[in-house]
Order: sequence, then C-alpha cells, then structure tokens
Amino acid sequence: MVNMNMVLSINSALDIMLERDNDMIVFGQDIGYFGGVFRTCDGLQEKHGKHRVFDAPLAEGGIAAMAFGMGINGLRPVFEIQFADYIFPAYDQIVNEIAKIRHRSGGEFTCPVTIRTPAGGGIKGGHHHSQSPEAQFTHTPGLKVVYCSTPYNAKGLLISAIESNDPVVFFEPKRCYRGPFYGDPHNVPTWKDHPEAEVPESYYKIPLEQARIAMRGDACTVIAWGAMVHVAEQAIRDSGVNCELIDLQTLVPWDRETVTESIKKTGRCVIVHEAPKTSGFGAEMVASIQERCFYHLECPIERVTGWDTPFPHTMEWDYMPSPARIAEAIHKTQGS
Amino acid sequence: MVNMNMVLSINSALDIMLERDNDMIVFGQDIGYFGGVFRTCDGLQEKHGKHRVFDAPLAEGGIAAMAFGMGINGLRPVFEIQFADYIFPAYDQIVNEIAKIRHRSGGEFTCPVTIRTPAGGGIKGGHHHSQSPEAQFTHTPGLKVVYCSTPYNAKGLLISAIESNDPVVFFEPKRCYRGPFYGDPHNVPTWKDHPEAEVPESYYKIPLEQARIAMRGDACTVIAWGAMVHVAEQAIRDSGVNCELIDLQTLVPWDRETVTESIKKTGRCVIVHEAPKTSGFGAEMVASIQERCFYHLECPIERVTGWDTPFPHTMEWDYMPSPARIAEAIHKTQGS
Amino acid sequence: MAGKDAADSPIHIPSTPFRPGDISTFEQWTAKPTDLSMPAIDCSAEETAEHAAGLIRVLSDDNIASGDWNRNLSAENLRLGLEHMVRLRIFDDRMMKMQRTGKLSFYMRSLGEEAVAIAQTMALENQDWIFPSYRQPGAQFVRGRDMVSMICHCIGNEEDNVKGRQMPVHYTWKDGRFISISSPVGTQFSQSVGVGLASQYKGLDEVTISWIGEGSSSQGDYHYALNFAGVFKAPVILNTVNNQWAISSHVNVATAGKNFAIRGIPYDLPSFRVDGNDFLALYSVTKWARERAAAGLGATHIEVLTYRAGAHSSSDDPSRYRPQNEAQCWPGGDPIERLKSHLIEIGEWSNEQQNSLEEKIDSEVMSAYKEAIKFGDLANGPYPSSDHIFTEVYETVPWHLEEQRKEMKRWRDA
Amino acid sequence: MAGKDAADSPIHIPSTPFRPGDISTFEQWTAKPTDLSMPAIDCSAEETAEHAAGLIRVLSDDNIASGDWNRNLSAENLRLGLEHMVRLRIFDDRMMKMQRTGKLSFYMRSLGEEAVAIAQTMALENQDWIFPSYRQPGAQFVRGRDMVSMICHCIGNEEDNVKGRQMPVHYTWKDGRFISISSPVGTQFSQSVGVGLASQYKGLDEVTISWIGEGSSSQGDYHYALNFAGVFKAPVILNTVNNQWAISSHVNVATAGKNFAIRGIPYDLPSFRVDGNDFLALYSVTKWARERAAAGLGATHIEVLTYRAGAHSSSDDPSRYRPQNEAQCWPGGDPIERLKSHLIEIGEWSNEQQNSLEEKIDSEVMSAYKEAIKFGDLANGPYPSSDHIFTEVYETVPWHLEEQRKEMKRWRDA
Ligand SMILES: Cc1ncc(C[n+]2csc(CCOP(=O)(O)OP(=O)(O)O)c2C)c(N)n1
Ligand SMILES: Cc1ncc(C[n+]2csc(CCOP(=O)(O)OP(=O)(O)O)c2C)c(N)n1
Ligand SMILES: [Mg+2]
Ligand SMILES: [Mg+2]
Repeated sequence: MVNMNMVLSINSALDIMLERDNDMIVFGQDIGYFGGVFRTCDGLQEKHGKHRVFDAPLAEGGIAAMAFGMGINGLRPVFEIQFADYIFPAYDQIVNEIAKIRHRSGGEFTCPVTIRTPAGGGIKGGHHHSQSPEAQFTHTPGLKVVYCSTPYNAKGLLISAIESNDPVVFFEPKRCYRGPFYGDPHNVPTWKDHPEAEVPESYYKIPLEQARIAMRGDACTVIAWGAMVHVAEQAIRDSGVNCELIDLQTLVPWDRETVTESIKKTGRCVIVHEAPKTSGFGAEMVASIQERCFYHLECPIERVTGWDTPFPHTMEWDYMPSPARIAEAIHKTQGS
Repeated sequence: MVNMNMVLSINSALDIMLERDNDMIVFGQDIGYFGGVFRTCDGLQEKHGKHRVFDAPLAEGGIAAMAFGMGINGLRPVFEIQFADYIFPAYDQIVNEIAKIRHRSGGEFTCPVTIRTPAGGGIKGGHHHSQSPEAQFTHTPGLKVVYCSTPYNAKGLLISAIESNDPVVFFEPKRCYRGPFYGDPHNVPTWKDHPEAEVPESYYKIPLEQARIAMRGDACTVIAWGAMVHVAEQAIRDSGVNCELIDLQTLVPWDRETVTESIKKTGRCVIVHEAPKTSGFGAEMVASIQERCFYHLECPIERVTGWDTPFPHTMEWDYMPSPARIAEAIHKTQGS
Repeated sequence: MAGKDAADSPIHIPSTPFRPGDISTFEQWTAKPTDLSMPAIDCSAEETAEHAAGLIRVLSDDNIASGDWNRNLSAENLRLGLEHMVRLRIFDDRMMKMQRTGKLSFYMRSLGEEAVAIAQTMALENQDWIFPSYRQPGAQFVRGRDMVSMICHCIGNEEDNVKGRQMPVHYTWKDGRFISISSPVGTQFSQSVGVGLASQYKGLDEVTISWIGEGSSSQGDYHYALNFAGVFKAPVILNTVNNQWAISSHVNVATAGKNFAIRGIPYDLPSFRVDGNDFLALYSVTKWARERAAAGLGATHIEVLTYRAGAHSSSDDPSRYRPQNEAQCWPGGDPIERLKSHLIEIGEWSNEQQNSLEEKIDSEVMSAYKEAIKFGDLANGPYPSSDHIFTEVYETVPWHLEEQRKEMKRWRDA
Repeated sequence: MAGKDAADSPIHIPSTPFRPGDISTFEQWTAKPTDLSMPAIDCSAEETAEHAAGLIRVLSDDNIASGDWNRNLSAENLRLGLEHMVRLRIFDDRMMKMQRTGKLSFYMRSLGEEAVAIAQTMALENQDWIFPSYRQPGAQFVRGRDMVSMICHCIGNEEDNVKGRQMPVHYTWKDGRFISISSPVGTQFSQSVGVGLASQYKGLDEVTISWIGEGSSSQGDYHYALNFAGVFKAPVILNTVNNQWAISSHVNVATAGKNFAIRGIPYDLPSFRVDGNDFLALYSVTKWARERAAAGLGATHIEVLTYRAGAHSSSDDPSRYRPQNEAQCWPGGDPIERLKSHLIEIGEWSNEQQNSLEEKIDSEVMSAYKEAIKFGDLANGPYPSSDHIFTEVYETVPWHLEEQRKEMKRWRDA
C-alpha cells in the first residue's frame, strides 16, 4: 500500500492493465506525449509505446467510433473524453452504437470499451467544464455507469471497468483528483494521510455492482457518488446525526442489497448529487427505493442536488450542494 | 371544428404559424417537396415557398447548428428530426448550445427553436425507429419538453412551442399519427369520431405548463404521456377502478398543481411510459410526487414502463406497456 | 407570403432538376475506359486528382472491356459475379413480395446497385471485413451465406440470428466477416476505421471495406472516417455510394460539389470515381485499394456513381418525388444487363444461359423461402422467445433485467 | 511490451516533428506576394485551386507590400490595425498577470495571432456578425468595445454582462455583433451558417465570419459548416486557423493533409491559404470574401496559417510538449513586428511612435484594469448576485426554478 492521489491511482490502473493485456489500447486528446491535461496518462506512452497510448484527433464522435470498431474487432479500447461536458458529440456513437452492438448483433459482436471522463464542478469551470452528466447515460440499456470517489475505488473500479466485456462510462470527479473535497473551497486538503488513499500498487478489483458503505449509522441513509461522497461525509459529521453513508460507486447496475438493507434499517434517506435535480440519477434512486422500501420509509426521501440551471462560474458555491444544505436535509429526515 | 388525425393537425399548426409569422422557417430531411416521411409537412413548401419550408442535408447535428444560428439571428426555426432515435447526432448542439445560449450570453442571444420528432414504438421499428428519448432532454436546463398525444393537443401544444421564446423539444407519438392506440395491435382504430380529434381549423394554444385530465376519478392517479395515454385509458376501463388519468403533455416544466392535487385526492399513483424504466421521466415524477405528497400516499407509486433493454422488433408487444400490465399496477394500488 | 417560388427566394435552396412529370436528362458520360491509367499502389493522393475528377470505367457503352483498369478477369469469375447479382435481384423481388403480403415488416432492395457490394466483395480476400450500410446485403452471397438464414433474419422468426431484435435487412454474420448493420446512417463509416486499425494492430492481413450513401455523407461520421483513416493510415476502403437520391432528397441537397471522390484528396487519401454499374471497373478499383491497404499504405476513398433504381424502402413511393422512369434515363444503365452483354459479347454467355440461370435461382430462392417460413413468418410467428429481449444487453443479465424478465414472462405466459 | 517506440508500431501513429530539446526547422516559405493573382469575386471554387494550395502574402520577407492582393491600405488604417494589435497584446499580458495573482480564474491569450481577428474584422462592415472561438477576442477592439466591460467579464464580477455564468474569455457583446463564445470547440462554425442565412432571409446586407482551430476542424461541425455553407450558398466567411497546435497535439494529429484550405473546394467554396501573420494579406482576402458573400455568391473558406506563440491557456505549460523557442523559428514571424516594420519602411511610423503607442496603451489598460476591479475581483468579490443562476435559463422563471431560487437564497442569506 502506498499513498496515492486519484491521478496516480488511475494512472496505476491504466499502467497495470496495459501491462496485463496486449489488446488494451488507450487514446484521447492530449493523452499521448503529454499524458493528458489532468496527467492521468503521464508516462504511459513512453512505457508502453505509441501504438498503445496515443493522441487522437479532436473529435469525440470520431474517437468513440474508432473505439467501437476496435472493440468489435478484438481490442479493448480505453478512451478519455477530456471533460465530461464534451462527451455529447459522441453521444450517438455511445448510446445508439456502443451500447447496443452486443444486443443488435445477436451477441456476434461485443464492444468492451471503457470511456473515462473527468466530471463535476468546483474548479471554476462554468457551463462547460463542470457538468456531471451521469444520468444521461443511466437511461441507456447496455451501458454500465461508474462514478469513483477516492484513489482506492478509482483504481479498483477502473480495473473492473477495463476488464468488463460490457461498455462502461467511467466518471472521475475532477475536483477530487488531488484531494478529497469537503465542500469548503477555502480549505482544500490533499489525499495525504487519507485512508482511502492507501492504494495497493498491484492489481485489484472492485466489482461493478457493489456500493461502499463509507460510514455506518442507523438514523438516516445518505447516498452519494463522486465528489459528493466527501461533501456528504462532512455534512454528516456536522449534523451530529448517526447516518449511514453509501458511496454508490456503480450507478448501473446499482447495489440493491446494500441500499435497501440500509433503508430498511434507517427508514430515512437523503440522496446527494451535483447534477441538476430534474431527472438526475437521484430521481431513479428515489423511485426505486420507494418501490422496494415504501413501508419502511418514515418520511420523504430528500434530494440535495445541483439546481436545474446551467453550471455557473463565479457563483459555483451557491450552486453545488454544500455540507450545510445536506445537513439540513438530514435533520429534516429526523423530524427536526 | 373538423375531424383531423394527428398528421393533419400538426400540419395545420405549421401552416397557421407559417402564415402568421414571416420569421418562421421549417426544415428537415425530406420535408420540403415530399412533405416528410410521415407527411406532416405535406403541401407546406408549395404554399409557403421554398425558402420557408425546405429539405436539409442528412446531418442532424448540422441541422440543429443551422437552427441555432438562425434562432439567435432573429428567425424562428422549426426543424424535424425524422425519427427521435436520430436526434443523438444533434445532442451536443441541443443540450450544450441551444439549451444554454440565453443563459450563457446573459440574455443577449436567445434561440426560439422548436424540434419536432416522431417518437415511440409500435410500428415494428426495432432498435432505432422506436425509442422515446424524452428523459434524456428533461435533465437539461433551458429546454422545454413536450409530448403530445392527440390531434387536439398536438396542434395546440405545437403552436405554443413555436411561439415560445425558449427552445422546445416536441415529441410526437408516431403510433398515434393516424389513430389512438389502445395497446391492441390487432385492433387499430383511426381518429374518426374521437372527441380529441375534433380540432379547430384556426389558431389556438395549450400552455406549455398544463397537464390535461383525460379521465376523472378518485381511486388512483394514472400519469402518462404520448401513446401511453390511450393505452392507460384502455387499462383504466379494463380495470374497473375509478382512476384519474393525467396526460402530462408538458414534461418540463410539468403541471405541479394538477398532479399534486390529484394525488392528494387519490393517494395512489401509477406512472406509465414507453421508455426504459431506469432514469425514465417516470423516475422524476415519482421522486417529485413523494417529495410533495408523501403523507398522502397510501402505497408505493407504480411505474409501468418499457424494459431496460433496447427496443425489440418482432417481440415489441412484449416490450411495450400493455393495458393488462397497467391494469395490474392499478389494482395493486387498490391493495388487490 | 403564400405561393412564393424559388425565384423569389431570398436564400438559395438547392434545386432538384427533375420532379414527377419531367423527363430526366442526365448529361451523357463522355468518359471512356481508356481515359484514365492505373496509378501505382504507392502513389500520392494528389496523383489521383484526375481519377477523382473523372470517371473510371472498364466497360464501354457497348460493353467491351478495355483500358488500364481492365484486369482481364476470367469468364468464370465474371459468370460468378453475374450469378450473384441475379441472385440478389431475384432475392430482393421475393422479399418485397413477402413484405407486401405481410410476411415481413419492411424491406429494402439494392435494385440497380447490385454490382456495388458484389463486385467489391469479390475483389477482396475472405478474411477482409465487410462493414455495410443497408444497401450492401449482396456481399453475403459472395461469401456464401445461407439464404434461409438471411430470410429468417428478415422475418425475425425463431431462426433469426439477430433474435428478432432488429428490423429486416439489418443482417449480421460474423463467420462471413459481415458486420452487423445499424439504422443510424453513417455510423459504420467512421467505425470501420477502428475495425481496420484493430486488424493491423494484431498484425493480420485483413482489410476493412465500408460504404456510406451520398445523402449520409453529410453526417459528421463521414468526416471522421476520412480524417481518422488519413491520420492513422488505416487499412480501409471507404466508399461513398452516390445513387443520386436519399429518400426524396436529390444529391444536390447533399453537396454543392457534384463530385464526392475529390473530397478524399485533402485528407491524403487516393480517391477514385467509378462507374458503379460497371462490374469490372468496380472490381478493379477495389482490388487496387485492397492492395494498397494490405501493403500498409493506408486507406482509399472511392465514389461509386450509380442510381437507386427502386424505391428507398418498402415504406416509400418514389413516384411522389421523382420522374417515374428516371432509372431508364440513367446513363450507367443496368449493372446486370451490362455484365451479361459483355459476357455474351466475348462469347462466354448466351440469353439461354441467362434464362436458365434465372430459373435456377428463382427456384433456389423459392425453396429457401419455403424453408425459412417453416420457422415462422411475421404474420403468424413463431417469433423468437421474448426472453431474448433481456439477454445480451450485457454479458450476463444483471439483477434489474432479471427482475424485468420475470415480470415480462409472467405476462407472456399468462 | 514496455518501451516500444514508433518504429515497432504496427499501426501508424502521426509523428510530431519537434519535441522539447529539439530545434524546430519549419520549411522556409518560398511564397512571394506576387505569386498569386486575385480572382474575380464570382469565380468558381476550382479557380482558387492554386490559392488554396499556395500561400497568399502581401508583405514580403522584408515587409514590403506588393502583388495583386495589395490593396494599398491607407497609412491611417494600417496604424489603426497596429494599434489594435498592440492593444490586444498588452491587454492579454495584463489579464495573464491578473490570472497569476488570482484575480481571474483562467485566461487565454491570442499571442502571435493578433492579426487574425483584427485584420479580418477591419475588412468587414460594422453590421457584419462576428462568431469567434476563444482565440479571436481582438475583434472587440476593432468594434470599439469598452475595455472595462471586457475585464469585468473576465473577472466575472458584478459588471460582467455574462453575469458570472461563464469562464473568462467567453465574451458576448450583441451591440458589437460579437456572438457569445462557447467552450465546446467547433460549434460556432456550423452555427455561423445559420446566422448568415438568417441575415440573408431578412434581406439584410450582413455577412457572418467565423473561425475554427485546426485541431477543432476534426469535429463534425467543421464538415457541417463547409457543407451547409456550400449547399445553401450562405453569406459566411469560414476560417480555419492553423496555428500548428491544439493544446499539446501537433497539426499532424488533426490531418494527414498538411493543408486545410484545399478542403473547401470539393464543397464548392472558393478557398484561400493566407499568411496569418501578414496583416495586409489577411485583410485583403477577407475583403474579397466579404464582397463575394455580400453579392449573394456564397461562402469562402480560408486557412489562416499562423503559430500559437503562447501557451494554450493559463492552465497549460507548453514547455512540456514542444521546443521552448519554437515561436521564434516560425517563418511568419510576429504580426505586430511585421506591420510595424512595414509602416516604418514606408515612412509612416517610427520606433519612437511605437514606444509612445505602447506607453499610451499600457496606461489605458492599467486604468481600465483599475476601474474594473472596483466592481470586484475574483479573489474578493463582489460577485454577481447568485439570483442570476436562475434567471435567463428560460424567458420567465418557471415554478421549479423559482422554488430552487428561494431555496438557494435561504442558504446564501443565512
Ligand atoms: C441518423 C439518421 N438520420 C436519418 C435516418 C433516416 N434515413 C434512413 S435512410 C435515409 C436516406 C439515406 O440516403 P443515402 O445515404 O443516400 O443512402 P441510400 O438510401 O441512397 O442508399 C434517411 C434519411 C437514419 N436512418 N439515420
Ligand atoms: C468539444 C471539445 N472537446 C475538447 C475541448 C478541450 N479543448 C479546448 S481547446 C482544445 C484545443 C483546440 O485546439 P485548436 O482547435 O487548434 O485551437 P487553438 O487552441 O489552437 O486556437 C481542446 C482539446 C473542448 N473545449 N471542446
Ligand atoms: Mg443515396
Ligand atoms: Mg490550433
């Protein structure tokens, strides 16, 4: 185990998998010589060769299409979309093509692609460097959707994603690349000394169906993913309520047992995400939970989310869910 | 009032608006000389001129981009995407550009575009002529999302959409163009004699914020949109339960009063849509309703939806919500 | 505002020269088989400028083969090509009849364009990958696909290898290296670059061929394909099939340029414009491109100039938007007639042989048809099990799909 | 597997000729101002083949103006152009310093490319629409935008007309007909065709100009722009700014073709390749394109050949991926130096005048800066009211946003 930030643990996952699987190939904008604008691919080209790790033209749609072709012809492509906001030019290739090829071909062709992309706000990125578009992929059958939150789960989940024979959209909370983020822009710690930053240097996996219980408690279940896991942790601490914090990790397919068992125990639930509220993945969680645990629920499930607006620039701290907003929602579930 | 099918009522809306507003312009694939593959634009080019109604190159992304440019420079473009499944190459232009331009420019530029697209299954269209991707637009602030269901509301809603200074994604249930569809593929009536096919020949509007109460009742609230409104109607009749049927019509922003009042009355709710269950707009309805009406709910809100799979071809009747499935969900809410 | 015509139009709307009631007069082709030489396979893109601007033909107007591009194919091969084309046409006719009688939900013919996929596939090696649009199903005949299985797919019955999931004509056949067809137009074109690069990455002597319609060439995927193919020197053959129409939209809506071939050169792709109803020319140019790709020299772009002689699909009635007998005015004629005449011309075929070939194939198709409907037709089933809705969405069925499958089953079996 | 280099690579990966530690040797330009004539504005696309393959210059290597494209601009105009370029450079420097001291979140300079937007905008009429990418903010100076308001936008303070919603450099200025800049690269290029068509539809004498980076030209939007502009003969001027780099990616990753200009011809667009550091050439070609568009003859495609002399943005350190002094090796030199030398050469300027111009602008920028930060800087605020998060999402605030606004306010005011 060594202490790694999330950039390094992702780099390590890619490195290990490039080493283990000759059919794996990594490409994207600026990820070759330069190692990517967030440095997650640093050193990989030099180590594994230009034909394994290379820059692609600035066309997300073309990149996804190339990955599709490589995937159905036996390679295992991993491509990066530089910011999740820029995944939309590739949306057709992802939702109509990559997601459906196994099904549409009667299983003759499969496309084991991993799509890595830094997502979420908190870096003063404004409209187009801040979005968290996970929900827009969870509605597409055939895709698995993962959102990591710590150096440890980033590596373990990414290795599973790469090994998955299903296409995976893998969101990385860019706000947490170099430190957990507890919702206070004026106090930004690094991953140093964080237990979830103790990462094995070698290969390990976290299954793409498992949530992580980040804090145990029985008064309220808080469900979050990505950067919001840490903000929720802070909120729980601030609230003084004995909450169970579930880091969902994989959104499709999500971990039914962990979630429903927790709700059955607590009878109360708060869901937190950065993306806009309307039709965010929080909506699906609410809908599923009330289907499965209706008679255990003591009060409405609360959603604490980004607003239904584009992501702002200077006022981003009034946009993103804060520990205070989350704590209030927690208190609300306690009837206070 | 004359009897019109939905093709004709949509055609009438376009015709009237072309007449009233010189800045309106209609384009899309095959909609010019030919009048569109579903004939909704029939005769419009001949009547209003080639510069008002014309064919566009086969590039949904380019079409949306052109509409954006025309919109911000004072025109009122209405474009057709031949099948909703083909809207995804334009997804970036719609969700990152058209949706955000008013906000991003501080209100300097606005884009009053209407995007018409035939959606939904029931025509043996398989994966790529059957999808109902409304949810994928409801998550994008800046867009209004409409789903018509009858000749009468198609025309009234479309006129409002065209007049709206906000961009509107307007879904038309292609299964219902020529008749309501009650879920029985072997018995397909036309719109003849249907009260909702009695359509004024002249201008009228239905506000983009109003649901329609299609049936009144107090035992259970059934919420549906598009073709599912008629399937739900059949299911309600079959069920013998005194349901209130709400045709949502506009999904963003949806009609809070009508929905919450109904639920407060019935305490029970079933939501029906064709799109896959996970992260469908039904999830948002469930989440919103339990937020607003939790203490009125007597039982879990049921969702009857398409499965979380691509849309199939020969087995499509095992995919789409049937009257029987909906009726069972209604009975379930009655504790039976 | 009403009644404005093009003359008053403040903006330029591309014109369609002929509409119902008009008589189409395509400019006569002056191109001759001897006009254009065959460049070396390692030529530069620029060296093909004339080939892209001109028109490569091997068969002259009176169906004599000549010129640099004539590869003196054996009569046996030519007869085989003719046979495949006739098979495709008869097959298409039968399927269309099935559609008209409710046995299929939908159909699309290759009428008038039979040479395209057939000549081009014959110019390839068996290990090469075929990544078609819906207008190149004929490649399957060249690779020997069982006709019964093709019909079963179109019906979507129990024996459909797509398991009833996609519309007719969306074939997939991995053994024949024929990649699953998708409805969203153009996507295969950009994807084919990845297929080719994967073969090359694995060090295999495999080339990938793909096609896009001239209408569909307006998609971003067209640009991605040409550009990525150029940048990565991918072993692919990229064909733009210019058959003059995209449903009701004339080629003038697709480009202001009248020529698609020349678009390839700025991407550093050698580019050729070929008479798409000339079996020999198509074969020859494709062979050239295959050799170049196999030698590691990268991709080739080909414009296949042809005419969509039939309706767009079974849902379409072209008499509403173009002159009824426009196909007869097409200067490229009919690809089957031309190859047949050529074979007769060189003494290797006769009208009698043609008649008995057609009869043979007729009964071949009929018996395949009868065999196929045994497994179910669309009107009467049996259909593939609706369990197939839930399988192969993922490698294994996740819990939520398993729940839904059980739910579906309860209803189906009720 | 480890340590493979390009030589072993089974697939072709485009090479980048020079990396840190190398000395860049751009091939010397042999193009002379007198090489290429100016075609008539109603010429065909094909008639510009040489202009697209060559390089249009007006200023020679020793900064004398000559040739067919020399429009004998008045010294006054030239001095104005010089002044705008100097203004932009000094402005950029100040903003970069603000970024470094935390007063802005981010910044992007136009260093080395100042001539592009400035010369081209000066060649337009005031009613023409400017639809820039983030590398053409200089157009605003030409149209006389108040510098304080530009800085306030970059800070995102209370006076930002974008109301704190977008990152710095995402200017919008409707009065100056300068259209809101978007981060997703390339989108403006295809959109600009619609802007131009709308002007034409309304019968107005307005032309639209847009730019795309050579890296971004790989997007589908590039193809849409060229194709739609051709098909609808839109009054637009479409510029591909080839500044050699897209962040760390060399132009070889963007195309195998080395020349972007020639791509326009197959779309039926007259196409020109211009020395982008030659103010006079840029001005002249743009003027030509404006005249053509205004005459209803349609769009022009221009490749602007230049070099991104600065970092991609304030987040970027180019010394990690390219030779440190590559800009000095660029044969096009520096656009400001070149125009200055030309003016001196013709006796219309002096080094002293240059110095006092720089001083004047320095203090102009400084006082604008001081004025702007009065309205708040990023570190200390005040920021625009966060109510602006909820307004102008729609024309009127719908109920769900009103609910959320109240919720936000409760927190903000708590
Ligand atoms: C992305 C997308 N948009 C629209 C369609 C509907 N559509 C199917 S075929 C077609 C015309 C294609 O014309 P062309 O590319 O010329 O091919 P051809 O039919 O002539 O072979 C259209 C518009 C589609 N299938 N996919
Ligand atoms: C759709 C999209 N993908 C990726 C990015 C990230 N990005 C911003 S600028 C840039 C490079 C653009 O290079 P080029 O087009 O050559 O313009 P230049 O910066 O040289 O002016 C990239 C990759 C983006 N902004 N938008
Ligand atoms: Mg065509
Ligand atoms: Mg560049």
